[in-house]
Amino acid sequence: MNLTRRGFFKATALAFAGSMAYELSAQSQAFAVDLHNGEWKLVNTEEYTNICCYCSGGCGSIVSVRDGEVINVEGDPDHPINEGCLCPKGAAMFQLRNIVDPATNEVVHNPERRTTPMVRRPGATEWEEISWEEAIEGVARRVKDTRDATLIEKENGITVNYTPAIGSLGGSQQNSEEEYLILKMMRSLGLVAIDNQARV
Amino acid sequence: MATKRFIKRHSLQTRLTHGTVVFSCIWLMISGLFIFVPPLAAAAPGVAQFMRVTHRIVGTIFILVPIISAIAAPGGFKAFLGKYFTKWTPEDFEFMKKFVPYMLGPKRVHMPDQDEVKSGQRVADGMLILGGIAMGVSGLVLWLGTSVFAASPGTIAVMRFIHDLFFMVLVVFVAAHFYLGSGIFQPYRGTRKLMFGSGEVPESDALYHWGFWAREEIEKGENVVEREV
Amino acid sequence: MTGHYCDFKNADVILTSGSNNLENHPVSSKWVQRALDAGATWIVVDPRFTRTASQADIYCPIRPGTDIAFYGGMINYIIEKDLWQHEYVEHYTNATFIMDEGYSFDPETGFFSGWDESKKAYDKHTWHYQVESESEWDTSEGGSFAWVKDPGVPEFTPPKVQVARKDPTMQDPQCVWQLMKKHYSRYTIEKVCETCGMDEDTLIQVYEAYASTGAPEKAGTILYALGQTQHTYGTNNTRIMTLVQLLLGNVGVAGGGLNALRGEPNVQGATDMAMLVFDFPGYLRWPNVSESPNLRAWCESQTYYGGFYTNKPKFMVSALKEWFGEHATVENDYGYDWLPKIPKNGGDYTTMGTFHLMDAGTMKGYFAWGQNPVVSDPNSAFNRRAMANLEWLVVADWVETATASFWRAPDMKPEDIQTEVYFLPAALIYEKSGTIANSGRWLQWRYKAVEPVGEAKPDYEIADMLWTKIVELYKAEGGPSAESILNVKWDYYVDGKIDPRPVAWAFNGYKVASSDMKSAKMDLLPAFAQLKADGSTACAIWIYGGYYNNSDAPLDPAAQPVGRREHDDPGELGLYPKWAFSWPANRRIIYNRASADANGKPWNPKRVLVEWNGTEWATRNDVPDFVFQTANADGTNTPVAPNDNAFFMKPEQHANFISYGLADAALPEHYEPFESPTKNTFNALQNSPLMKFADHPSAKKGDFGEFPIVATTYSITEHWQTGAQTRMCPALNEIAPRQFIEMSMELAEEKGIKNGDEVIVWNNRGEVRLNALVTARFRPLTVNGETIHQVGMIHHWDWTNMFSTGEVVNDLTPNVGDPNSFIPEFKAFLVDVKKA
Amino acid sequence: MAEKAIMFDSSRCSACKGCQVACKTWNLLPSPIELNSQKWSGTLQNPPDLDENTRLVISFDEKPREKYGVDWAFGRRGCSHCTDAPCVQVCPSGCMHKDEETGFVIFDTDLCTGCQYCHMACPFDVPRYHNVGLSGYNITVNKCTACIDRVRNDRAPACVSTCQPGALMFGDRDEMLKIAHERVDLLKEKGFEAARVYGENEMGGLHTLRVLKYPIEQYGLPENPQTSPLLGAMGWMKPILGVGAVALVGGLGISFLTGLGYHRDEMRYDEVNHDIIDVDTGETIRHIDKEAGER
Repeated sequence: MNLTRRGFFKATALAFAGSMAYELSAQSQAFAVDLHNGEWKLVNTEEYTNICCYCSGGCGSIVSVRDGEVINVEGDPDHPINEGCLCPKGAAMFQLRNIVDPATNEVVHNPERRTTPMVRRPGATEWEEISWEEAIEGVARRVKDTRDATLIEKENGITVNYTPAIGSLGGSQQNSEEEYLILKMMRSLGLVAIDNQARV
Repeated sequence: MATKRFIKRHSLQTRLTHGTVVFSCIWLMISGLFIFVPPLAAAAPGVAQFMRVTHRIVGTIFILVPIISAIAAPGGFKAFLGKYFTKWTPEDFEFMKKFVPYMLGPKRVHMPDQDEVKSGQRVADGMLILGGIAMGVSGLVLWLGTSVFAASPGTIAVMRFIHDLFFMVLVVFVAAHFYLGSGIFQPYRGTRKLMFGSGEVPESDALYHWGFWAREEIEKGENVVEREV
Repeated sequence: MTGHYCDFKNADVILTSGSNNLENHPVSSKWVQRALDAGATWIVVDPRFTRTASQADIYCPIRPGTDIAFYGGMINYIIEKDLWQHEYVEHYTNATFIMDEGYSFDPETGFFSGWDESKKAYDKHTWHYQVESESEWDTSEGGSFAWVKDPGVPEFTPPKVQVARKDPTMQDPQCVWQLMKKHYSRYTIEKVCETCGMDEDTLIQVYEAYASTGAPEKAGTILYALGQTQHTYGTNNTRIMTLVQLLLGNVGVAGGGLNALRGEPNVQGATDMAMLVFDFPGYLRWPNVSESPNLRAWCESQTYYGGFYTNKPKFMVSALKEWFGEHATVENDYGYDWLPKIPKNGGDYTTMGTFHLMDAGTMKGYFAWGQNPVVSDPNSAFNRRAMANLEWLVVADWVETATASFWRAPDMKPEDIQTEVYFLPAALIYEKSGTIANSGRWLQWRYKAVEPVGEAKPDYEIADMLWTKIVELYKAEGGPSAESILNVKWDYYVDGKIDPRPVAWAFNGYKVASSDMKSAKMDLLPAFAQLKADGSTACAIWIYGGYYNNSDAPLDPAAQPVGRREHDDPGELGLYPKWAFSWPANRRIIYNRASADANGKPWNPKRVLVEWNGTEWATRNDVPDFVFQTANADGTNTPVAPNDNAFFMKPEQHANFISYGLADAALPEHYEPFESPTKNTFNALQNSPLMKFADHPSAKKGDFGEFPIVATTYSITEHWQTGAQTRMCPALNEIAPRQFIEMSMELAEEKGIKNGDEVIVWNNRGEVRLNALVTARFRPLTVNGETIHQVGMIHHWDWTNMFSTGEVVNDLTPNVGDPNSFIPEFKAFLVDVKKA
Repeated sequence: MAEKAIMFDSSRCSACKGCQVACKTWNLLPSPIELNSQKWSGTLQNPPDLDENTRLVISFDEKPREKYGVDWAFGRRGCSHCTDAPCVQVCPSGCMHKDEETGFVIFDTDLCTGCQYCHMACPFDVPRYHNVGLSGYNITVNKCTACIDRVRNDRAPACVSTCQPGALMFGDRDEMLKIAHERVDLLKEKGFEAARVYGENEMGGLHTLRVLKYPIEQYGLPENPQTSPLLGAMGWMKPILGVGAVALVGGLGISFLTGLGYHRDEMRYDEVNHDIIDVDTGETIRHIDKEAGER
């Protein structure tokens, strides 16, 4: 490989990315980010390349990980499109997961993020946290009941197999594989109303 | 056994006020020194931080106590001002003229009679008071101007200059004041007790230091106490 | 995008219009600056003076929604001043083609020929060419189309090959060139300025600068985004830019093209993957009741008589084979009938329509996958109320979006809303792996770096859990057309766990007989050329063919074309052919045949994409996007000498000026926005005759008398879309803490508004409170003799989020749209403003 | 390592503020998180200025053009890394210091005493402080360090690394200066008359060079940056204090010595006869002649 890293990167091995990505086990969530201990912030980190989640520029990023936690996210200097640069949104990708609490100056998981399945029951004023099993069972039941009640199998002699009663929106944030799986699931259920962010 | 006469010179409130100011002033000087003299702070950064915090607390005491004291005893404060802002007598001028020779030869040089506050005292204490006010005001601006409100960098620089300058002025006058007031200077032995003691001055010392005032007080008699010694 | 981001550096003139590319596609700044360093000229046309405009050589203001007038004037100017690229137009476009005798456009009525008032639609038979001759496909053994007769290929009657009548002199009054020339002769400088609002000097300066790229060696690129598309005639906005680019010979060359800067990280992927009502993965058409009720009809209606799309049956059969696996056989039409067919009113199922369906009670369940329509869609207040009719809603996202919490919007009463809402926490981009497609069609791999926080899961896992549960329910309970579900192939597992890599194999395509997903032994196809219509190959999306084709290491994306990280740059054009993979077939600049003249000699020797050396296409810096050689039976190749078929995705293999492809116009024609401050002076119709959803009661059209200010909406560089994703980042809230409305000093003075004041903006659909940002970057424009004020609002806020909240600006935008793309008209509408 | 510089070319800056964010994320500087507590400037310049956790702010200034648009000047507010850095000169604790290798002005939080003298000294109004409050406890300075940790590990500062349009560059100062002058020449050719390099000689030469596209006023930069002359007083004040203190102690010492062995007879005052009497001998030392006006 003709890797021209312009001398920017010293320590860590990008070659990890290919194989390591699938072998990560859940590790300690402890944060070991301390700028004042005099140690190089990225010491002993593994690097994984990623692609930005904002506009469609496809800018490359490098996620530095230590002990199973993200230490830093910044532009991939080898990436031919962005050459290591990131716009303000891209430069803030670290904060999607971790932020610095101004009260304590400690790095914590972003508190705005929701990481537990929830349901809001009809007429309720609040969410209620549930397990994945409950969530999946609840949704699957709803989907089946609605589909079974509304599926049009034939129209004017043509096999149409569609339901007008369920819609599925979105997919521009997902990876292509996820988009395909969502599409495949939804179309197989007979959905016509499939759309994504292409218009907004 | 004999009885001696003493003249009451400083009330308890005055003595307490003075004492507080003395201690806060000393503390302010020491803690300020940690900023003023870099190697001190560099040698002990943790101590420097502690000093900075105490500088503010003690600074508050330094400013507030005299003000409270003045408010608590408006009459005394008025009298106090009267003693300092008074017409200079020929003896006052003579005192000032003879001061340095006297300091270097108290056995040879004899000073003229003085009122309750010597002219030299008026100058020295005046400088202390002026310095105190300058330090208080500039210190407050430096403090609040960087925390409560945002003073312009120009203002801050001026205030800092004032704070530094009057620190130097105070060093000189505090040292002199201490030299005399604590009685290290031999003819002033015993004056320590005026502020850090009973507040009373023995008749003999009073006659030496403040002749006019001592005789006036003895003639009036109301501030004179007799005590067995 | 026909090109890609790095290619901007090759341009001689860059025209940004309908985009704020520095702010919303910041990486473009790198490549635009490189072009400027090399001496390029940059033009920005925008209603307001943006940060992008601040860097440009020429800035030209424009009234929102008048781009067709602007570009129509440019076409007229180019033709009048003879600045078009003659050889390019004559050889590679349909300018010489002769249109049906009945084709016409009448400015007196505003209609093209074929309008059917009763059907409210065009009968488009006059929008086709006159046919000179017809012939059949050669399906005999050894013929080009012998595969049609192969066993396993679904039966269908191949289309007739049509050869159009042409006039190489382009003098025939019914030839495309003459019709187009006549059509745009009405777009004079004066008229354009009256409609668009800029002054004539500026407009001429822009036209002159951009038309300079008509010189054969010059390249001009147009960067556009939602500013062009979000109109009731948005598709025609993009078409007219294509027309300009074709006239100037700018399509297919390095530094040229028509570059849609797409706004979402994988919206290209979502579009490729056909997450759209009418589409099938790979830009095929989803089966629908009118054209394609069965597979035979699909093949007959979709297969082109010429060009590359003669291959469509191969793509479709391979996709069905992937969809249904072993259940797909030629006998059962490869499972075609199990797929849903789009009904006649398919447009009603696009996003805006789905809210109408909720309002009507038809739609009962709804999924939002990382999308936040309650904030991002027009007439949001109506949408929120419509959603209250849903029985259930599922939102998969990182945060509690406004869509997830529509029931507790400030104007909603949760107690009265019976919708059951599920929130499923999703993994972040670096908490999972997979493919992402950028605007330049580059497919790149994302590597998982960490485990998701808490119980969050990748969307692929969520989809798998849900599908598995649904299949379980149908197995246990049955249900209508249960076989549509039970016959679906869903085996994307590695070591028993759902995994994106098997899906990537499916994207790339593989030989069915010699592959086994379960054991990860795959016979991946080198490219989509190997796809077959006989059921022997499976491929979920033909355009991704070749992107993940290394059968030696199917589990290692780094060993695949998608994972390449090399910097080779043949021709020094920034093509980077060995970095990742660009669909189709790793082409970086599509239509690249047009980068060389009729003899295959590049227009510009410094910007060589492909070159014919007299015997073969020896220089191929980019992968040729045309037939450059044919394979012989003995495994050798025969070079194909240069011909005029530069656009082989079209049946006639020529680029189209006049086209039958769109529903509402054969040539882009100016119409006014749904809500406009003035009268259309170009033709008798005020609005596009096919404007969608204008009659729905929720649209509540406002008129100029009541709402005298033109409004537009947009993004700023510091936030993104509905803000759910950026307002969760404290650093971004800090650099852009407040929602604002930008207005001119003149308007602010008229309304007594000072910078920073809270103002109320309202129209028939809603009312929002924002802070005013008063600036000379906005100026009133003179339109048809009247002073028109404009305001602009950013739309990144709503009532949710623990760090920063605001109001939903899309409460104001009209839920009307384009008849082709069904995109809403966010960019031009009417409001009034007052101090709060 | 040769002397380094960050070069900011305002004519290439698109004011996206990516640099501001990169600075925050790399240096783990927090942003306000309390609901809607962020300060808003009323313009695109946010936060309005540098603050305790903000080392870098892109400034915005617009001057209406005659026809359409504005002269929109994007500036870069942050440490200039002066060669003659007054903050270093006034820092009492050695906290603020120069990185000898690169010329950048950096600080050691552990040494900061919170005196805030560096802010008073800075002609660019740059240093800001944590924990500024009435207590004054643990005030520590914050300002741009040119990401010295990155520089020492062969990376450009975070702001430079992230800059998409290439408005920020990093390298040897000589090289940066050369590029800056080339850019100015180009801008002048394009008709930007006021274009200039800022930082070549100011304060002995800055290590953040700037290419200004529009007149300097639009960038809020001082034409001729100078530290307050009052701060120069520090130079002479301390020696004077030192000398004065020694002289004073010496003088008082001599005074003390001359006073050693001083003795004074005890006196009393006879208020009836107005005589001052030696207590031990009973002799009248002096008579106060009240009639003569003596007191």
